[in-house]
Amino acid sequence: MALTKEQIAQRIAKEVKDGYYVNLGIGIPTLVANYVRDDIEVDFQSENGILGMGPFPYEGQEDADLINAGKQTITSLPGASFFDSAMSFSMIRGQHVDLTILGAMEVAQNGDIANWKIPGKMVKGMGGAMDLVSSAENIIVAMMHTNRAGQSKLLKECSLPLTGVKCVKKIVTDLCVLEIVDGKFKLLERAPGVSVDDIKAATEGDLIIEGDIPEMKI
Amino acid sequence: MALTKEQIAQRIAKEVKDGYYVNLGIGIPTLVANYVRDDIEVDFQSENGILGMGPFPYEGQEDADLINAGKQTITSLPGASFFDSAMSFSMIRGQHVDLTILGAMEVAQNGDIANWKIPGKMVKGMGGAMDLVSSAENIIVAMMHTNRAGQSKLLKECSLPLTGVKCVKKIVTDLCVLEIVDGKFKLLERAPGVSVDDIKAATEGDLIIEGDIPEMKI
Amino acid sequence: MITKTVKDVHEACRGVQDGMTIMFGGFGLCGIPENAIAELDRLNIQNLTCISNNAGVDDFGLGLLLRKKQIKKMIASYVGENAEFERQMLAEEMEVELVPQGTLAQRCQAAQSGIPAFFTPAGYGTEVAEGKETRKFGDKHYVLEEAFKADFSFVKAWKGDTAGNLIFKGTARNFNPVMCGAAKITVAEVEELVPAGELDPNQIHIPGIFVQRIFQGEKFEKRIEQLTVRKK
Amino acid sequence: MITKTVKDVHEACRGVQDGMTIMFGGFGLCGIPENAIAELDRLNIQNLTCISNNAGVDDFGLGLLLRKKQIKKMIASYVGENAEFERQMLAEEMEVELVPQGTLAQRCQAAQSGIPAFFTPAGYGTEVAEGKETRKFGDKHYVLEEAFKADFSFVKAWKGDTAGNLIFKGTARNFNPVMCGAAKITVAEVEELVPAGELDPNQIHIPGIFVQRIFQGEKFEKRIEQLTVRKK
Repeated sequence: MALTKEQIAQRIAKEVKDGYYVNLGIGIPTLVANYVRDDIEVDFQSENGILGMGPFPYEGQEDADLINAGKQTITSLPGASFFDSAMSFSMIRGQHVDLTILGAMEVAQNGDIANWKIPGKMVKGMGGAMDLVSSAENIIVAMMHTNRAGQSKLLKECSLPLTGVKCVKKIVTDLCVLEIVDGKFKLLERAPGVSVDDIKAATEGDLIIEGDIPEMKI
Repeated sequence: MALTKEQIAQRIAKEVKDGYYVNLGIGIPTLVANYVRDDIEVDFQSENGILGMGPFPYEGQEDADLINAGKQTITSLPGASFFDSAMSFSMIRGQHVDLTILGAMEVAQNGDIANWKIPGKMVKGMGGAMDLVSSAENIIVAMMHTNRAGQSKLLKECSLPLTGVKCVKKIVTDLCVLEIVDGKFKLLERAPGVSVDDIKAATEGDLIIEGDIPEMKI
Repeated sequence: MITKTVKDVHEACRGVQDGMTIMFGGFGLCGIPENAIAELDRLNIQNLTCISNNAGVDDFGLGLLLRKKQIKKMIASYVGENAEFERQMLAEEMEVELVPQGTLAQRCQAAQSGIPAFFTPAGYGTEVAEGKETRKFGDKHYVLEEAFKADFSFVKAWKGDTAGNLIFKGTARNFNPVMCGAAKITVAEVEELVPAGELDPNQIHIPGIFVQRIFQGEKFEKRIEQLTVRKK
Repeated sequence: MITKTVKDVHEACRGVQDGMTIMFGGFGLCGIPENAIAELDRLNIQNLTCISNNAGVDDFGLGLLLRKKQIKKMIASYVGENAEFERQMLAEEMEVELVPQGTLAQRCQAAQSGIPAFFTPAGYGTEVAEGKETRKFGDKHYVLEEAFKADFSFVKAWKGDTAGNLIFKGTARNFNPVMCGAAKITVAEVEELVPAGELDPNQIHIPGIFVQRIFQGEKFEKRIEQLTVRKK
């Protein structure tokens, strides 16, 4: 069975290691924070200017001066710091952030990503995504395998305006975990109950399928 | 009679206006702070990281963590701020400092200045001088008119390695006040008792002398 | 004695004219110069080029100026919260330049710092880099980006003093510090204005040299865009 | 649990090797990483390239490493306080690259920020610009300067916490913040080390993400270079 968004977040959380500084994009990535093992120490950075982001505040304790990049009210944890936007992107551009998790509209098999614009239809802007994907050494994309029309979001080439080139390393979708290897999507894990054929059918890009593909553990 | 170094500083102090942010170089410029009228408000910036620099501390109240760019112990005034070297030069490069006063070994009649190196003999480094002279819109040079060997320091062309090109606006020496106009030294004021001929004799560069040159008031 | 303190927002905005380029601090509705925006709305200043990370929401922040079509061109990184914005943009009633967020911050800081241009990896290989010089340093490609030029910069701080020194609070800091001194005139509105000397010089985020006018804002609504809470 | 706190200066310096490029915070003797310098002296690390605004005095600061000829190349802006330095430089026993002070700071901050190069007016028309690209923006000329690359960065702060957050004091701040995160490994020595959570997140000068190792220095001599006082 395909994963829920919560389960995608849960699977990605296993990629987060002790001592990591992590930037979480809006949407599914935000949920990852809920599933990180509590015996490791992870600092969440939000590009609007906080390192050491904590959970949502208790009712009535929200502070308009304390939000994340998704404009949601948040809290800060002990050891947190606040800073301006230039310093925030010093962290990002300077490759001090260890892991970036973000959503996408399309990912190409060479690692290109598109997630900020549908010409003539939707233009929300790139926010910090272009800085993040052009700088991060470790990028995981969290997204549904197909769009609402049922079309594959894992393509030979992106059709939408790019956010970044050859930058995505790993993709976790509702169907599987993939890695970009030699300009193709290498299948690493299947969602429980999802077959290799299901994944093939839902993927427009070229897949590398070697040996038995294990079911993922969540 | 030629001015003393204290008197050069005293004359320059009259160029400092209400509300100015001023950067003072090492040597004669440092003395300028002592002569600024006390009915105007002036903030002194020191490029090592303070705005709102005050006088030397009282004996026993010196703080090793509070110095100026000349490495002298100082104090801070109400309204002062401390900052890092990058921000300090944001102030300088970004032209937020209104007036820069610094010393020189040579000044040329086109406004070139040399003050950091005598090849093979003396190399102290430029410190912040190159940033200051390339950025400041209002630069006054404070120096003796001639060097220890009696040679003019106001030249047709600098002979020493340059600190900056076409940047000096005004020069106050022990003999006179000069302004750079159309690639020449325009004589504005004489030191009390110093004649125009004395100044001509001590100046290698081309002078512009128009009408009666008044004695300066200190 | 020259003073930076102005009486109110009317005085703070004197000199703002039609056709100017103006920077606005804030991220979403967090840390925006509410009082200055309201005044520009009242004054009905036209044909503005606005540099701001976001464009407010339909009825608050820069959305107020959008509603009255006071904005000729918007330079921003993310505008997804504002339906009227998207409509004006897609209908080409307004010019829009979308800039990666880090590049936006750095182009402001470059203006503040007298750096005319710098290289950044953001946007390489995308339409953001079109028409711009690119260059390889090491094994990576970069895009040359230039400093912004602006007439006014409106920022909002938590505390300020009469010397213009500013302290920001929490994530309301965001773009405010990098816009100080990045325009010809920087106007700061603060929640609390104190006499020079009351703020610890070691804790000042923006020294007064970057600020030309300062005033205590009459009112700060501080609207929350996305209220998210946990149950106790 | 990964911890940034190291026991002492010995542990803090592990991995430093002959031939490395190292940044040192401080301006004159103010805010220098005294404990790290003393340790590099004890370890007798050779052939160092040092990036530091100054070169210490004959018997303190980087002067200690100069005395033992541990420095192959010095990158600095002002070295006038050190007679042995001038001797080694004029005798060509040591390589020296003199850099305008603001450019030095900006080249560090560029390294910290992932900016490979930027334009600055400093040094245009002088020997500093020789061999470098220059370009006109508006009516002014600028020089293209590149970010530094370094193996270690040693900085000194006033207070720090176990998350690596730093607060500096007075003008001992200077080059320390801009060198944090500008090298592969940043080592901070602090006068007072406290548990994470004790410092106000709004007053942190350098967030812990830029710091890999932190320790409380055993002793800070804080020598004054030019004692200047007024009589009471």
